[in-house]
Amino acid sequence: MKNCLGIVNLSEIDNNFGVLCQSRPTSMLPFAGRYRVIDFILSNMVNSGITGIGIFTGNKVRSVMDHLGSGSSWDLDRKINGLFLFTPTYDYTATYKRVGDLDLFYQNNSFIKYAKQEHLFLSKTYMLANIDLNEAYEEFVESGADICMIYKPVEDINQAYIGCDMIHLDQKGHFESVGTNLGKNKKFNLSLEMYFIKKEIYFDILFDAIEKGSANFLKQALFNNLHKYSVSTYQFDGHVSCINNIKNYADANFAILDSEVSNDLFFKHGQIFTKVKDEPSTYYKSHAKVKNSFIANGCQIDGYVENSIIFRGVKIEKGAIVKNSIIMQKADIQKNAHLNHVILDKRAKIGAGVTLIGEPNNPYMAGKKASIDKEVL
Amino acid sequence: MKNCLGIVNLSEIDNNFGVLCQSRPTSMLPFAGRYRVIDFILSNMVNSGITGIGIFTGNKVRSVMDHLGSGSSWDLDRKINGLFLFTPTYDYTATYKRVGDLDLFYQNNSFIKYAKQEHLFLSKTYMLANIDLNEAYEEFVESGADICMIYKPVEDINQAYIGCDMIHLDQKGHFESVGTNLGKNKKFNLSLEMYFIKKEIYFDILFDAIEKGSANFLKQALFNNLHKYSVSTYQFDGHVSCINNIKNYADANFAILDSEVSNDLFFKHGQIFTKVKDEPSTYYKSHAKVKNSFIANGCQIDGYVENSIIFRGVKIEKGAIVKNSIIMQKADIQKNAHLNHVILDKRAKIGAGVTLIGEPNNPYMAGKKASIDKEVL
Amino acid sequence: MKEGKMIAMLLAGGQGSRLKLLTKEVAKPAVPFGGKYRIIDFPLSNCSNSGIFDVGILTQYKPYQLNSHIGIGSSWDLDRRTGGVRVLPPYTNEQGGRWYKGTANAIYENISFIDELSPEFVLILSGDHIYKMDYSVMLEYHQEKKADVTISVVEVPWDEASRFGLMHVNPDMSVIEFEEKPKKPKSNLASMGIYIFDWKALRKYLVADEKDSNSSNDFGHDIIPKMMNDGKKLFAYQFEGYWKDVGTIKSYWESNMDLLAESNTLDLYDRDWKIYSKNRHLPPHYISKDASVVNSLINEGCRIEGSLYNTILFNEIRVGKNAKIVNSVILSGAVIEEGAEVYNAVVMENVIVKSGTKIGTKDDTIVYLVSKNKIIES
Amino acid sequence: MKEGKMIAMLLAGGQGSRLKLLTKEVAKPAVPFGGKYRIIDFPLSNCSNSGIFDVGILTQYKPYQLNSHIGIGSSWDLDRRTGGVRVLPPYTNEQGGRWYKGTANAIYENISFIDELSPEFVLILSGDHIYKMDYSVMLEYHQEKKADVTISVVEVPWDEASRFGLMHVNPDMSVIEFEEKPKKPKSNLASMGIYIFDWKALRKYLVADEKDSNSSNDFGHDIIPKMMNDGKKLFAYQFEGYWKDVGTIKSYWESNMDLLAESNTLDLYDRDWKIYSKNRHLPPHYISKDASVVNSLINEGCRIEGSLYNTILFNEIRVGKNAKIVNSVILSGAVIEEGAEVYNAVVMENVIVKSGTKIGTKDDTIVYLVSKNKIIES
Repeated sequence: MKNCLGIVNLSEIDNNFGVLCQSRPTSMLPFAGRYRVIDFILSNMVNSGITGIGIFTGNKVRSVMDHLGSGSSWDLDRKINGLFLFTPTYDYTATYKRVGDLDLFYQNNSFIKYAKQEHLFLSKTYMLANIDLNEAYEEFVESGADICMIYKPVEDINQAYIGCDMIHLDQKGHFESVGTNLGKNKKFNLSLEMYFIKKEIYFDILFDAIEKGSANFLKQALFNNLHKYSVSTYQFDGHVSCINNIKNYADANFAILDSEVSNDLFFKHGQIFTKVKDEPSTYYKSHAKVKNSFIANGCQIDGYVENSIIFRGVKIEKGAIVKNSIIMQKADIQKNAHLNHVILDKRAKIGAGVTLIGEPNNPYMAGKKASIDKEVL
Repeated sequence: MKNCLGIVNLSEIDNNFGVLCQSRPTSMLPFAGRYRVIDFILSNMVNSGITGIGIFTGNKVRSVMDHLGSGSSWDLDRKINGLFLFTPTYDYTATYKRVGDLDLFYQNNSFIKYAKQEHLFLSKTYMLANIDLNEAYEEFVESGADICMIYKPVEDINQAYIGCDMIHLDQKGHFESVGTNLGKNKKFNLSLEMYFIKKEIYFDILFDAIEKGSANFLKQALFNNLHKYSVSTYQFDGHVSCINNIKNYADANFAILDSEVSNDLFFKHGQIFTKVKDEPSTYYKSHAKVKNSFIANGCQIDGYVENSIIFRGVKIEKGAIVKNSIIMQKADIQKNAHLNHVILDKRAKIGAGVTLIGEPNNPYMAGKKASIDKEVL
Repeated sequence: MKEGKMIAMLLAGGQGSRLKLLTKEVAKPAVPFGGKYRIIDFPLSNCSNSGIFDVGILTQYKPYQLNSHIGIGSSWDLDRRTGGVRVLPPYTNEQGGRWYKGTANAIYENISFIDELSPEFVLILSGDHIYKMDYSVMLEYHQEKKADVTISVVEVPWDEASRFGLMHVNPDMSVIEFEEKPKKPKSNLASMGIYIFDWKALRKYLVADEKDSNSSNDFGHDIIPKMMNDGKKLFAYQFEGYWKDVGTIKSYWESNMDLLAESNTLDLYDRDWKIYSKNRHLPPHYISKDASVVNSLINEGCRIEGSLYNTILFNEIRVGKNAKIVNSVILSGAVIEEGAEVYNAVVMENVIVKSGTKIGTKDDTIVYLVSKNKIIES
Repeated sequence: MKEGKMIAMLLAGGQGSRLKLLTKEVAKPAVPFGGKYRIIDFPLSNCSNSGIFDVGILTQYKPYQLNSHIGIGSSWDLDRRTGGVRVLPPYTNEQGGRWYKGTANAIYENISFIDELSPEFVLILSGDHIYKMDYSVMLEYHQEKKADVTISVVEVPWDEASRFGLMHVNPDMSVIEFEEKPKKPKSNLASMGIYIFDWKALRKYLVADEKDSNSSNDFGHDIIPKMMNDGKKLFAYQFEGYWKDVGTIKSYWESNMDLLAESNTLDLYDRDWKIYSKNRHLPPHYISKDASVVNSLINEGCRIEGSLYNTILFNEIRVGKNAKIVNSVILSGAVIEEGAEVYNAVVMENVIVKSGTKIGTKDDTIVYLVSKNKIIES
C-alpha cells in the first residue's frame, strides 16, 4: 500500500464523555486495559503497509503529542514518510471564528500535494475495529472507482448507532446514497467513516467546497459531491465498536471479556500497537480473587475483582471489591473500598472503606487524579 | 550535570525580524549555513551532560516541532529524561488575556516538581555562544549560592547590546545588581540570560510572584527577588552574538567568516548539533568563483559568490553574482541575477537577470518561498 | 567532584551449561526470568538507570536470540546515535578469525571500540546475575578511594562461601587477598564479577596479558592477581540488596520463587528503578470466572481458567479449566490443558502439558524442568 | 498485484584486497566514496528508497569501522524496532565457532534470522558497487515473470566482458547459460551480483548445498548452476543506469572522477532518491578570498585557501595558500599544505602533504595512492 497516504482526523465530537474528555479528544480515550482508541486505526494502517500518516490533531494537542510522540511505537519514526502531526495554527489576527475542519485541511494542503502517494485513506478513530485495509485497498484499486466507502451490515437492536452514517446500496449491491441513521431501521449498513479516495478527486472536492462556501467539514464536502464520482464500497464483517458516548464506550470495553471479541480485536489482522510503558507482570497477592476480568500489567491486586477492565499499574488493596467497572491507569483502590458500575480515570484514588455505586446505564465517573475519601452512594 | 534540569524559554521578542519571523520564533532563525539559533544552547547543554530539557515553545509551535522532532538530533529521544515540549494550552473558556510567560511556567509546574534534579538551568536562545556549562555549573555548586548568573564583559562600540541586561559587580567582584543597558557605558558586563538556580528557590520566586501578582514574566519575578537570595556569577570569555534584531542577526552570520570566530563557535566546547538533512557535497561547476564565503552542503554553484553565507541546497546559476548576502536553504538564484546585501529566506526564487540591492545596515529581505522575477533596485 | 565518563562492557558470551535445556538454544544472559524479563535485562536496566549509555555487549555463544532481544537497545533507552548499546562479536582480520579466549581477552579484542569512546573508567559486568544496583554510586566510591580497581562484593552465608571467589579485606575495604573458591574461606565477601577499572591502567594490563602465553586471559585468574602483585590499589565495594547467581536449574527456580515471597527484596514495582525489557505488543491477560489466582505473577496475553498458586506465568500462556499449577515457573506460549497438574516445575517455552498429566506432587522437594520431549529432575 | 514481503541480505564480509591500503583497516564496503559516502551507502540507500526495511548485513573481515558506520541504521531510516538493519557476524554454537565459507554459506548460517522475518522473497546484494536502483521494480519483474530466481544484469563493453560473469539469454530474458569470466564471451550482459530468490526455494538449495562437501558454497559457482540444472526458471533483469565495480585503485579513482564529468549519470542531487550516509556534525566549509574552486565537490568542515580543479574533497580537509590539487580525491582530515601540488591522486585519511611536495604531473596517466608512509602508483 505504499501508494496510499493515511489521513486521520481527530476532530470528533467529545462532549458526550463527561470528565473523561476534559483534556483529551475521543481518540485518546483509554481502552481495554492498555490502549487508546486511536491505536486501532493506526495499527490497522501500519499492519496494512501504510507508512505515511498525517494526523490532524484538533485542539487538545498536548494529549495527542504525549501519546504519539515521534510515532516510534507504531514504527512510524521515519525519514521517508512516517508520522506527521498537524496542530491547529493559531492566528491572532483572525477576526472571525472558524467552523469545521475544512479550513485546516486546506491550510495543510501541501503535505498531501507533495506526497508521492496517489491515493488517500481518510479515517476517523471512533469506529474501533481490527480490519485488513490492504484487502479493501486492493478492491478499491481494481474497481477503478474514485472513492471507496467501508461499511458493515449491522443489526442495531440497542440503538447504539443513532446519529451514525448509513450507506444504501442498490439491488445489485452498488452504492446508492449515504445518510444519517435515526433509528427507524434495525438492519442497515453502518459506515465506518473510512474512505479511500484518489488524490485528484480529494483536491477537486476540497477546492470546490471552499470556493463555493458549500461546506464547513470535509465529510460534508465529500457527501455533497458523491454524485459526481464513481463510488465503490467494501464490506467489513468483523467486530466494530462505536465509541461515541459513555454508554457505548463502557460497552465496548466490557465486550472484550468475550473471548471471540477479544481475539477478533487484538489478533485478527495483526497486532494492536500502543505506547510502551515498561510495567512488570501483575502481582496477585494472597487475598486476591478475580473473576471474568481483563487485567493489564503492573497491577498489584489483593482484593476482589469481577466483570471489570483493569488498566496498567492499578493497586487494589485487601478487602476492596471492584465489580462491573473500568479502572484506568495507576488508580489506587484502598482497603475495603467498594466499587460497582464505576469508571475511574487515571491516577484516581479511592480511600479506604469508600463505596461508589453507579448504574449499569449510567456509571459513576471520577476524573483524572480524583481523590475520593468520602462515601458516595 | 545529571542533577541539573534544563529549561529553555522560546518566548522571545520576534517583531524585530520582519518577514523572517512571520512563522518562526527567533530561536528558529536559520544561522551559519545549516543551523538554527536554538541549536547552540541545546548543544551546549547536551555537551555539558544535561539530558533532561524542557522547552516552552511559545505560540509558533509548528516551526519548533518541525525542527526539534523527538530530539534525536541532540540524542535527546530518551525514556529517562530527554526532551519535553510545552506548547501553550488553549483555554477556550478563558475570559481574560494572559500576559507574559509566568502563567505557563506555573501551569507546567509538575514537570519541574517531579523531576529528580535539584538544580535548574534557565536560558533563552538568542545569546549565541559555545560555552562550557559544566564548568559554570561546578562553580555554582561549589559556591553554595542560590542563583548563578552568567555574564560576559563586553566593549559595545557599535551599541549592539542596547536593551540587554547588564550585571554590576562590586569591587570584590561579587554580584551587586542587574539592570538594562541603555548605551551610556561602552564597557559593561552583559548578562547572557542564562541562570542556574536551586529548584526550591525557583518555586519560592514563582509562587511568590503569582500570589502577589507582582510580575508577568519569569525574568521579572527573578529580578524582583534577587535581593533575598545569595547570587553568584560566572564569567564567560568566548564569542557571543546577540540575535535581537536584523542588523545583529546579519552581523552574527558574517562574523563567522573570521576563522577565529568560527573555530570558537563550532568547536571550542564541543560540536553544535542540528537536524540532519542528508545533503550531498557541494558541487562547484566550471564557472564557479567563490571568495571569502561559508558554503553549506548540497549546493550547486556556477556563479560568483563573495562575502556571503550560503545555506544547504542553494543553486546559483552561471553569471549570477551574490555578494554580502545570506542565502537560506534551497534558494534558487537563476542566470545573471545580481544580489548585494540581501537576505533570502528558504526556497526563495530569484529569476534570471533580476537585480536586488540592499544596504549594509538595511539588507533587502525576501520571505519564505518568495518568487521574484522583476528587478528591484 | 568532576564526573568522569564511564562505559560498561558486558560479558554475555557464556553458555551456562548447568542450566541444561534452558541454554540449549540461547546464551545464559538470554534465559527468561521473573515472568517478563531475560537475565541480561537486569544489568542493562541498571546501566540505563545509573546513567551509563555506552554499553558494549560481548557475545559469542548462540547470540541469535540475544541479538534479537537487544535489537537496537531501544527497550533500555540505549539506542543512541553515538555510543549506546553495541553488540561486539568476534571478528576476522588479515590473520584470520579469532574467537574470544577469556573474559580479559574479549575486552582486549575490543580495545579500539573502547578507545573511540575515550572513557576514563570502564565497568566490567557479567550477564549472569539478578540484582538492582546503581553503578554511579560505585563509581563515586571508586573515585573517593582513588582506587585502581574496585570490585563489587556481597556478603554470602559462611557455609556457602567456598562456592565463590572471596575477598579478604582491611577495615578500610582495601583488598588483602583474593581467593577463588577456597576450601577454608577467610572471608564471606564474594566477588560479584563487577569491576570498575581506570581505563588507562586496564589497557596496559590487557596488552601485557595478551602477550603472556601462560595466561588464561581471565579477569579473576590473571588481571586482578597481577594488579595485586604490582601493588595497585584494589578496593572492595560492599553491595547491599538482593543478588543471585542463577547458575543451576534449582537456583534459577528458587530466585524466581523469591519474587513471590513476603520477604522479597527485589522490588520490580519501583518506578524509580524500572527493569526494562523488550516489549511485545500483547493485550492484557484474561482471568475467567472459573479461575483462581493467588500469590502469583501473570504477564500479558495469558488466558487463565484454572487455578494458580505461588506461580509465575510468562506471556501468552493458556491454563485450562480445573488445571492446577503450584510453585512453578511457566515460560512463554506454554499450554496447561484442562485438569493437568504441575508442581515445583519450570515449564519451557511452548510446551503443552496435556490433560490428565501430573508433574510433581504437592510436597515435592525436587524441581522439574519440563521441555517438549522430556522432564529433567534436579 | 499483491505485494510480497522482501528482505535484503547484504554481503559485506569481503576484504577487497585489490584496493590495497584503502582496505588495510576497513572492509571494502566501508571504503569512502564520492566526497561524503562509503560504498555500502549505495545499496543501503537503495534498500531504504525501495521500501525494503529489513536488511541483514553479513560481516566478517575487520567489521569495526563498518559497524560504527552502520550503527543502529538511523542514517538510512533502518533503525526499526523489529527488523530494520541487523549486522550478522559469524558466531559459535556447541560445536565451536564457524566462519563464513562462501556467499551462500553466509546466508545459510543465518537461516534462522530470515525465517523469523518470514519473507516471501530474499534479495541478495553485495556491498561493492556504486549504483542507484529501485529493487521494488525488479521484484515486480520477478513476480511478473514468475521466476524462481531473477539476476540483475548490466550491459558492459564487449572488450571488457570477459572480466565479468555473463548471462546468455533468450529474447524473453530467460537465462540460457551462465559463464564466469569466459575467454570468448557470447554475451555482454554482466551479472551485478544482485539476486531475487523465492525464499522457500532458496532455503532448500542452501540446505542441500551445505551438505555437499564439494561445493564452494557460493551463489555464482554453486547455487545458480544447480538451479539451472534442475530446470528452475532463471530470468535476467536488465538494469539501465550508472553501475561501477570499484575493484581496483584505478577504477576507484575513475568512478570518483565520473561524478565530475559533464556526462555524469549518477545524480547525487536527486531529492527523490537520496543517498544517505552517517552524518557528522560539522559546520559548512569555508572558501577564502585567495581560493579558486572549479569543477569540484567539497564536503563540510573544509577550509580552502588554495586552488582545486576537478577534485573531490571529503570532510575536514585543509588546503593551504597556493596549493594546487587537480584530478584528485582527498579523503577526510587530510592537509595539503601551502604550495604543495597534487595531480591524479587518491590521498588517504589524515595524510599531510607537506609544503613544497609535488605528487604527479599535469599530464599524468598514472594514479597515485598516497598514504602516510608511502605512495603507490597504479
